[in-house]
Amino acid sequence: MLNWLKRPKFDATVERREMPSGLWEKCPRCAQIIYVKELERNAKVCPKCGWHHRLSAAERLSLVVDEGTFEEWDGGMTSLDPLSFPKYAEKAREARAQTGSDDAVITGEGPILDVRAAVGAMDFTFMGGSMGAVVGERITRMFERARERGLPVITFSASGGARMQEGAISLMQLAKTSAAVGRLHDARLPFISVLCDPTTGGTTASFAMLGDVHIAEPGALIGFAGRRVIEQTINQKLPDNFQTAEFLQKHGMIDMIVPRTDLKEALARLLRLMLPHQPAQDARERNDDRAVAGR
Amino acid sequence: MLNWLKRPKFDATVERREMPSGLWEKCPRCAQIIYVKELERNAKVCPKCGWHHRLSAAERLSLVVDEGTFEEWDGGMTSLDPLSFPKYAEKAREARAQTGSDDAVITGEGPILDVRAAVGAMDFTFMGGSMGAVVGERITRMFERARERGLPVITFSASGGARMQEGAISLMQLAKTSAAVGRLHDARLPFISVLCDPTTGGTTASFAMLGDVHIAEPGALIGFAGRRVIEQTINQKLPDNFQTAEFLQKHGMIDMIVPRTDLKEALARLLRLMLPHQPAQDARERNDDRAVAGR
Amino acid sequence: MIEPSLAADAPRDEIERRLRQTEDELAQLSKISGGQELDLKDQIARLRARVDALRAALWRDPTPWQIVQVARHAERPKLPDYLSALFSDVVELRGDRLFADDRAIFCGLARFDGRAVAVIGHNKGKDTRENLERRWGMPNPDGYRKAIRVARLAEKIGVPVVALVDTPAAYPGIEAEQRGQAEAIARSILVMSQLRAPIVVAITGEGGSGGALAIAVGDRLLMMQYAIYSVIPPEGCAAILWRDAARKEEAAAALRLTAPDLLAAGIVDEIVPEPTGGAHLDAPTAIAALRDALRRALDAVREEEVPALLSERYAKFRRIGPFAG
Amino acid sequence: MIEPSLAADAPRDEIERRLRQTEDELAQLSKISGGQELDLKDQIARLRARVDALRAALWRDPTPWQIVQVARHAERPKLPDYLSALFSDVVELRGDRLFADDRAIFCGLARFDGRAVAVIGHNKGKDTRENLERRWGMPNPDGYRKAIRVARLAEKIGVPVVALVDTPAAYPGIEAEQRGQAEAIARSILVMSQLRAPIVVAITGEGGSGGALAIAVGDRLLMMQYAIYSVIPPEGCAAILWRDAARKEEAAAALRLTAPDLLAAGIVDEIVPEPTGGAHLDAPTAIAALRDALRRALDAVREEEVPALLSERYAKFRRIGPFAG
Ligand SMILES: [Zn+2]
Ligand SMILES: [Zn+2]
Repeated sequence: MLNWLKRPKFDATVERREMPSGLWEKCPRCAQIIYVKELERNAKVCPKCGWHHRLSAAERLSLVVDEGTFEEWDGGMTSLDPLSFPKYAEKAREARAQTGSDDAVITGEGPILDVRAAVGAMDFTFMGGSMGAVVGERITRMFERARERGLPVITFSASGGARMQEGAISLMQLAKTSAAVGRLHDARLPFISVLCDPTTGGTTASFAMLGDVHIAEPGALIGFAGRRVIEQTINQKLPDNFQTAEFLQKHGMIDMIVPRTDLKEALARLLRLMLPHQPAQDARERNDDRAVAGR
Repeated sequence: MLNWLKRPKFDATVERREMPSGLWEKCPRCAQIIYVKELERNAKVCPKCGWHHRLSAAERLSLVVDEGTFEEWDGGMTSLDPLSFPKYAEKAREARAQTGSDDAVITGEGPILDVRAAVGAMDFTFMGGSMGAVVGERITRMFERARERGLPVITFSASGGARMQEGAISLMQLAKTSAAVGRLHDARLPFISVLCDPTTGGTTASFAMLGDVHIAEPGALIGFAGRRVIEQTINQKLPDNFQTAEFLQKHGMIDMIVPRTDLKEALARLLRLMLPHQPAQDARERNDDRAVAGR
Repeated sequence: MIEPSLAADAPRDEIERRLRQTEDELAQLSKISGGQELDLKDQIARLRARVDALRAALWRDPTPWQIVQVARHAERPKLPDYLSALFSDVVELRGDRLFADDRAIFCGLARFDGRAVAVIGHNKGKDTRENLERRWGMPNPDGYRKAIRVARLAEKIGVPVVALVDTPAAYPGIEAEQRGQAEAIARSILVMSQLRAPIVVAITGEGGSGGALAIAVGDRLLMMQYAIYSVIPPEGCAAILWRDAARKEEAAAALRLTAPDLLAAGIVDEIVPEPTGGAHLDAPTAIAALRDALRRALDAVREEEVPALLSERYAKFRRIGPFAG
Repeated sequence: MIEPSLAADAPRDEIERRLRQTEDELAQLSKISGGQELDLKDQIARLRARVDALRAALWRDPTPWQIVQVARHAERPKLPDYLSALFSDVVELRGDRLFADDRAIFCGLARFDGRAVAVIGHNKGKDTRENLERRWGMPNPDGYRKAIRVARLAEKIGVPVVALVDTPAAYPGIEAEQRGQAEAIARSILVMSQLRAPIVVAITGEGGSGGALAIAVGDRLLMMQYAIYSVIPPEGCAAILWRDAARKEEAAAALRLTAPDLLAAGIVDEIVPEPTGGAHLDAPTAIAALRDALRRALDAVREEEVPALLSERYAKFRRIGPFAG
């Protein structure tokens, strides 16, 4: 029997970004030519080399949230240009047009194998997943609402850091989101942070590194300072595995590295363990549930 | 004007161990011959090389507690021999006779430059300052009583670790004393741990490493595992400064290294800072106090 | 005499060899008997009796040193055996969020009897590669700091901690001292003593000094019948006491490190029975006994309110330590 | 025109050189005047006017980039200057109790106006040796972890935290990444946001991104008039935006990193005035101004109950960040 998790379909309920045109695509890691439909069927994990291709926020949500159940929170928020920063308004407009998203994060509620959770997914394709006022506000509201409603939180980070174009305002989003995480912890609600490729800068230095459990995707780039800045500062080459998920795990920062195809099940298992009043469910029961509910 | 702190006298109110016979002594570090009275006048800091010679618990207390004010707690407790351990009863008897102490620690209350505090001083000359049931019980009672009376605690550790001859009972003293420290912290009372030469093994792995502030004497040996055990395990020589106070400070474990002659003043200053409802006192006032009180 | 060729003072490994041989014969015979319906009852009964007698011979009035050897036995069940047999839905949590992921201590979430718990345990290896990676189950400071982190998570989410203790000692290495081995052990002891979640500890093999105690402060302390718990390894004790590590048998006896000794001293709450000769001779039976004991202990501590739990936990350690005067 | 030989667009360092020269002359003249009772009043007044004019010239409508240069000025007052001038009974507390003592962050207890406070601050060096040891005030993870430890101590003993911010950035090094630079900054932000003690922060020089923010979450945020606070150094911003670090002046302007910008954005609560041209030209005046501001801020936050303090602290950061929709 095929495990449906190994063949996730993207959810039509969440707005979806088009794939690059054409039926074939070149894997940026192994350089093999892959049939795009095959890549999509495999949750965008390269069938040749296992490389986890980047996902949009919508794709991400469709992979983990039970089909057809995602309820978006705080949609329709878009960035202002509080500093009148050169070209920012234009760039943001373009990003909205290209991605079809309001900004670099989607937040909302959706069950994961029937466990209710607040979920936030960042989108690296939207201005490098940078965190400005909109991202900070949506993430913060998500933590606050989860706390009010007694929900656990899962974030999928994919971000180059704070959004330079909003200056110190973007820096303050680190404080805002981290403080909101602190309040969720106080309410004894679980927070699982999934660090996707790439998660760097201010995003890593705030909510993304404050989970009860840290999951990373294989090979994901995770770090604080940029590679080039470090090389310039210390004037030496960095090791190859530097700032990979595997490097961070060795250094105590990551609990598990989970292949994308196993992620949904891993999240549901963890959530059930961390919400001790949720009943345990073994895989067979879950499959039965799915068969009955037809989701 | 001579700073009286630089010329501390040992306090006659605390029972006092005799110096090795003779007027002259050889410094174990610089090998110079020192006039014993000079060494004593200098708080047993070698006037040639600065080496901090080991002190008995009584000498230690007389150096820091205001003269004539120390009130001992829980005196008269002596060790049983719960395991009927080979030669333990005999060794303990000898240690009591030689040191004139009940066991390897003295605890009690005594103001330090007029700041009330609970104070415990270990005695390395009593069976290597090892912590068995008596040491564990006295330390624990001291933390408990300090908590009841709202006093800060200062410990002076000098110990090879748990007392082997009491088997797992001595190991449990680590848990007992550490739990008592935890309760003092909960009561928001300060705990200053002064690590003296040597502090190793189970003593380091319990109350002595749980202070709000860690002070060490210069050059003091502080560590967990014994040098030889480490050398045998890793099969290599250890660096010279390994497990010195300076080494530990570099590695983040020690707040300050304070020469013995400055210790009393440093402790009083810290206590006043950490008991914010205690008034500040500058040095002049303190000297005036002393002059008036004649202590 | 079942085994006439075996001398009364035959060495341990010789008895063990024969025992295994007889067990193999017995297994083969039982298989043949079951498959082919032959009547081999008598022969099987004879072999079975021989097995029992050999085990008993192996284990007639064991000395403390023999118990030390069983506690350290290479084939004694280890953390992975308990994990797979006693727990389901095991999710390992790695890293101290400070410096490293110490492989000598396992931490995770799992289900015991279907209910969520946090598991913390020393993780000895099965082979040389694993033993090197895990330093023979001897933790570095990072290991205790990971344990503290996961214990605090258990506290947050409201699940009990199950700690499985099996370590020769805290790792005596340069880096361990550099990163504060003593501080990490002390901090772990303090945190566990105040953790607002139930903690059940089982010493399954070696309870080696501070390295064991760091994760052995809890509400119930179970101890496998042939586990040991000691302030110092017998070899180290002998070396200090008599300047002769070879007198480890004497030291093992002097240290009172067996389960009955520790029960008598009020340190251990319950002894978990092992099969004759030790858990390595019949792991499933030993593991099942631990399951029963853990179940009872967890049921008991889950019933209690946190403040009562904390007072009793404090009192438990508070009263250990006899003195005169 | 006081200084006819000085062109209107004379470079900064030329004006500074002349200013110092005139100041020296003035000092010498004043000394002579005082000692020998000569009437040099006119001459002194002339020199004094020239000094003021030079300063004003130096500081006529400074560009953001000029302010960046002042904020980074080698002779700008640094932590040790503030420590010795504003605090008494200073006791340094060292080490994170985990790995190291980061010299790029100072922590300690001290008295301000006679009352105990904890002090946390970036610690730039005065010379090459100090700068190497302190990584030019750029902290490693150990620095933030020390700050967390000392902040928790302040919380325990019930004294406010005074944080003095002056760092180019978190240190971009291999070891910093290995030991979790991101985790340490995030944790420090979280801890400070929930610390049950008042926190007053002053940005005295460079407020460099995450390395600054880690110790800049508090109840009051003061900012010296010519300090900067930015999400990225102008050079880095220019390199990313225009692939040309030389366009740092433009970037400095675009980033809105000056005190008035940050006051307008609701990030900074109060600007602490500096002498014309910057604190390095008259350190005592600058330090005295910070004393006044700190005093007012501490008096205000000490009055508040902890729960109110925490709600307001949360709300303060909560409201930063304008958006549409
Ligand atoms: Zn590929
Ligand atoms: Zn000497």
